[in-house]
Amino acid sequence: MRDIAIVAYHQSRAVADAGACNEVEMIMPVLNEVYGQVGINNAQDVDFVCSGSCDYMQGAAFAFVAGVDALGAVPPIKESHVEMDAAWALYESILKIRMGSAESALIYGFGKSSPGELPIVLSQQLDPYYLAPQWIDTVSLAAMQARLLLEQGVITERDMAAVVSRSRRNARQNPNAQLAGDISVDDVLAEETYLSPLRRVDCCPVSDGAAAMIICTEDKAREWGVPYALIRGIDHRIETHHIGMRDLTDSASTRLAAERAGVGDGPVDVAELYAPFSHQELILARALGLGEQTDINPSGGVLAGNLMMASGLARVGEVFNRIVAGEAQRGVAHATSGPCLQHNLVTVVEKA
Amino acid sequence: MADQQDTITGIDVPVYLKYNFTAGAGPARFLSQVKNGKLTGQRCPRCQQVYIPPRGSCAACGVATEEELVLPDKATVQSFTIVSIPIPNNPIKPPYIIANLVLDGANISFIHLMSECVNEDVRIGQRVQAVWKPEEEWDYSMDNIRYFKPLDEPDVPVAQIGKLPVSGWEGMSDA
Amino acid sequence: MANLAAVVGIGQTKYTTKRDDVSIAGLVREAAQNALDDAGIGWDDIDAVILGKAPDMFEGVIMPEIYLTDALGCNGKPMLRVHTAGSVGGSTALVAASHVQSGAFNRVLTVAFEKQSESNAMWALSNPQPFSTHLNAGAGGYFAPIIREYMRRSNAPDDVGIKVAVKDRLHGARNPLAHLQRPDITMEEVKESFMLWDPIRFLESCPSSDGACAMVIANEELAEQSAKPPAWIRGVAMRSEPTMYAGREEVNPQAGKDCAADVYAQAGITDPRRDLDCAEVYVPFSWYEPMWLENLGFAPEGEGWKLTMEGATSLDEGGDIPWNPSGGVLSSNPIGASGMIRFAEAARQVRGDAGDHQVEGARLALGHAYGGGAQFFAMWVVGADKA
Amino acid sequence: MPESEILNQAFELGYTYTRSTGPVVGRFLTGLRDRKIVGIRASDGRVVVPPMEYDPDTAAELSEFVDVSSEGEIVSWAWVKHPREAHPSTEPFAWAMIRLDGADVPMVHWVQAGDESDLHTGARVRARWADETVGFITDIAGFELV
Repeated sequence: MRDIAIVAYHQSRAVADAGACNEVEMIMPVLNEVYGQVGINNAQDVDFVCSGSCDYMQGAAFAFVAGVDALGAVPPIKESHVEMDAAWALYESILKIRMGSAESALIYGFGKSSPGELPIVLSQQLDPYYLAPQWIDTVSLAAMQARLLLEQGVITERDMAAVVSRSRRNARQNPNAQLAGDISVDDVLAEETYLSPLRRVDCCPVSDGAAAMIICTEDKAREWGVPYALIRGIDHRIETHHIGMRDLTDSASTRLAAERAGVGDGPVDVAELYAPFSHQELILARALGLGEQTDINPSGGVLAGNLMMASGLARVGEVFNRIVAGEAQRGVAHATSGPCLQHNLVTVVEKA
Repeated sequence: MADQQDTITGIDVPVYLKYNFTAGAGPARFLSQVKNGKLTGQRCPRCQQVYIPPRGSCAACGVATEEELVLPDKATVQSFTIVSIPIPNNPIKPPYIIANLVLDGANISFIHLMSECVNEDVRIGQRVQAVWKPEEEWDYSMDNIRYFKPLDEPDVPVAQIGKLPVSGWEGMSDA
Repeated sequence: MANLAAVVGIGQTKYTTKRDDVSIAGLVREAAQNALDDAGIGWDDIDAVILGKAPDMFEGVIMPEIYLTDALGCNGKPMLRVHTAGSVGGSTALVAASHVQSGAFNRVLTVAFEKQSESNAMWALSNPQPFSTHLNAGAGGYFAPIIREYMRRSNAPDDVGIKVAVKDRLHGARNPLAHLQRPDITMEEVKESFMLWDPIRFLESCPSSDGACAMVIANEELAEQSAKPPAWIRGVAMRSEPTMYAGREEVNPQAGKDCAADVYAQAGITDPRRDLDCAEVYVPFSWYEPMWLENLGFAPEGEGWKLTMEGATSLDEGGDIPWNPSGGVLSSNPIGASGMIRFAEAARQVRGDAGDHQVEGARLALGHAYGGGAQFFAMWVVGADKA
Repeated sequence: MPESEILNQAFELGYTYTRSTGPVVGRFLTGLRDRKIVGIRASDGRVVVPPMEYDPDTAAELSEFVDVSSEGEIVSWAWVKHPREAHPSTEPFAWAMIRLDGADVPMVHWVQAGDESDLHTGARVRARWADETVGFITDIAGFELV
């Protein structure tokens, strides 16, 4: 299988409310950045474009159609869209390159979630007969998952607090982060619970923003003459939708995807995990088999800023950034979808 | 009690979500002007085409449209349909005419109502002008224009639709 | 360069106004199970599932793959959800094909569906947005002015749309799965039907249907072993352009022309009318047949309607290039599935498995889907032969 | 170019969906209307509540219904200090995973309790039926501590 090179990545700053900025206005500056990184003009200069978004973030059908307005798609381009996080748009784009119908691809994801009440909006992705009509928000589901882990002794509240503390600390070095600062484990533990057993700081913020990436064949990357990293493996798996049928203290689908993506084939220097709740990072680190030698979420992860529909792609982008900066040789990026980590995608990125 | 024994085969599920929409920067500048009764188009810096209502970018070029120009409220019918069914949540009574209209000086059409006309006489290339609501009812919306009505001007040849200058069709005929 | 792939199983539901006997899961499951049965395989034989549907607002279930995991036997497998507006059924098939053509998977299941009776498509497509004029009278309201412009340009007689409406319903009457069963339909009846969005009459419009369509796509080795003849995927293409931009050609969109040229080049087609045996083309309003005949290169610009009027696209009139032998979107329209139905029906033709609507001796067929304001296109060419 | 105003407008995206249930969901909801809770037996023998239509492991269609108790124990829970508008209770309450007696798999519903300290994993709860049951998941007007 052909290796795929990542040659460019950019994301907007994660903000709680992008204000007077619609989807196309959110996407264009991010695209311009990645065009600039490889020295191209617009989407005409890549062979394929794929995006990820969700209509319900902003409450209007066909959100992705606005995205096309950002591309300069005249003359027409080869373009597709997943109603998922853009990490899956990356997945689709990789298949396109591997089948030989494209040498390069632009991937972007965007979401303006601030107009809605995101945890309630996302309740409508649950079973439409049994759960969605109860309006069970995603934070509450995650809280029940956290309690299982705590009460079964898999993790402690101190472990969760340590995740939060590290995320905020790491985020100080991340200009795109929404939440950054010094908060000690004890500070975290001193905070009152919000949705017990979760504290507010255990939960990711809701952010507006977009992220974009350009990938291509290794030949094309050399032609463009830009630094690049290689995608050595990518796999995703989904689990049963019945929450009660899942072992919520583990992530079987992440474990399987990691195995298929070849996470264990070498040391992992850096990992960016899409863990919207602190305890989920602990589940994921275990499922991915990450140990002490791995720097987890050096960007601060999504606890520091969560670009809905782009955070999964952003994880890959963050790993890419570490590798081209020479800070890591090999990294793992993870993306998730659905309640309590139901669907997970794992990407292995290596130094070229 | 007969009902009680029936098996449930269907349910009504209300799914109502509340959003607080914020207009984008380009559209917001346009809407602020419409509130004052001014139709402000935005020009693409690359292809020079004028968009109204602007949506944030020139969709053809993928670049922001920042230069603004005030357009008259005269337009040309690019095409239209006579609709005989109601629009959900809209009080307009059918039949009504929804026309694709291009304002003078603009290069793209938008849809709006046409009225004060004989439906059978409406045609591609026809000249129309906005009929505004009373000023005190103006808001951040193209609905400030109640509808467009026919103008007593010669039709615009199809090849010229969407290419008229701000000075309009008569201005062009004079020239 | 791409690996060979073929359709080895097809399953559909009977299209109808409301499938009130199944859940959403039950609907997609039925098509998927039918496709597995047709392929002679079981759930364990599927490596990944690719799901497509139009906006989530139709059913009010956000990212429904999350809920449909178990209905499609996906626990522990990859599952991807495609959404490209009305073209989604076609795009989904293409994304599914790429799973195999890339060599990443041996055999995948792809499913597209819409359970439109759960809501009202007109509501979902015309939902008022703040600060916008709320004049969207559904898809018909959008396409009617474009059709009017086509009529002006081509000088086509007024009854071309009526003829297509009759022809596709007569085709649909040969297809037991078609929603509308109107073997007795007449030109007069269509002409007299209610003018919804002038010039579109009620009977010149597609119905609103519940339904799902599924296909199993396999690699060369597995396809060669399949019990029933495979439909080899000979070309795949998609194109997009913005919905609205200054100077956009709406009647004969460039994206459609480019997409067709791309897919024909891959399949070695130089004259589509001659080289193809039939086509399943997304025609939700009758006038889109002559418009797409031109856009897809079956007729010179301005002359598509002549093929229609000559009966060239009619199975019943022994036309040389039948369009929509299944009855098309005019006979069945579960929106999110409609594109995939076109792709699947093209495959049924070249497998020689289309029953009463079989085009005799069909060896090469086009599947076509479009979406949005006719700015998203997806097409494939399938053949009875590998090359 | 002038600065853009911030123009906000609230809107509601809403529809009352008409869902057909199919036999499995319909059976469960019919049970609720009759103030009974029914599960289904999965391929591995476990009793699943609410009943799934398809088995997660074998993908088989499931059809063996099993009556379960409307009483059970809390497997996990989350205390909602500040209920949201859409939530079923205006007072603080808990979402919970509840394993009903006779079932092997917990279902998610809500539990009414005066205070967070009243609840604990393993606590016994029973369904509180709505005054009028119509065949909807909210026919269980939450669970209460036994």
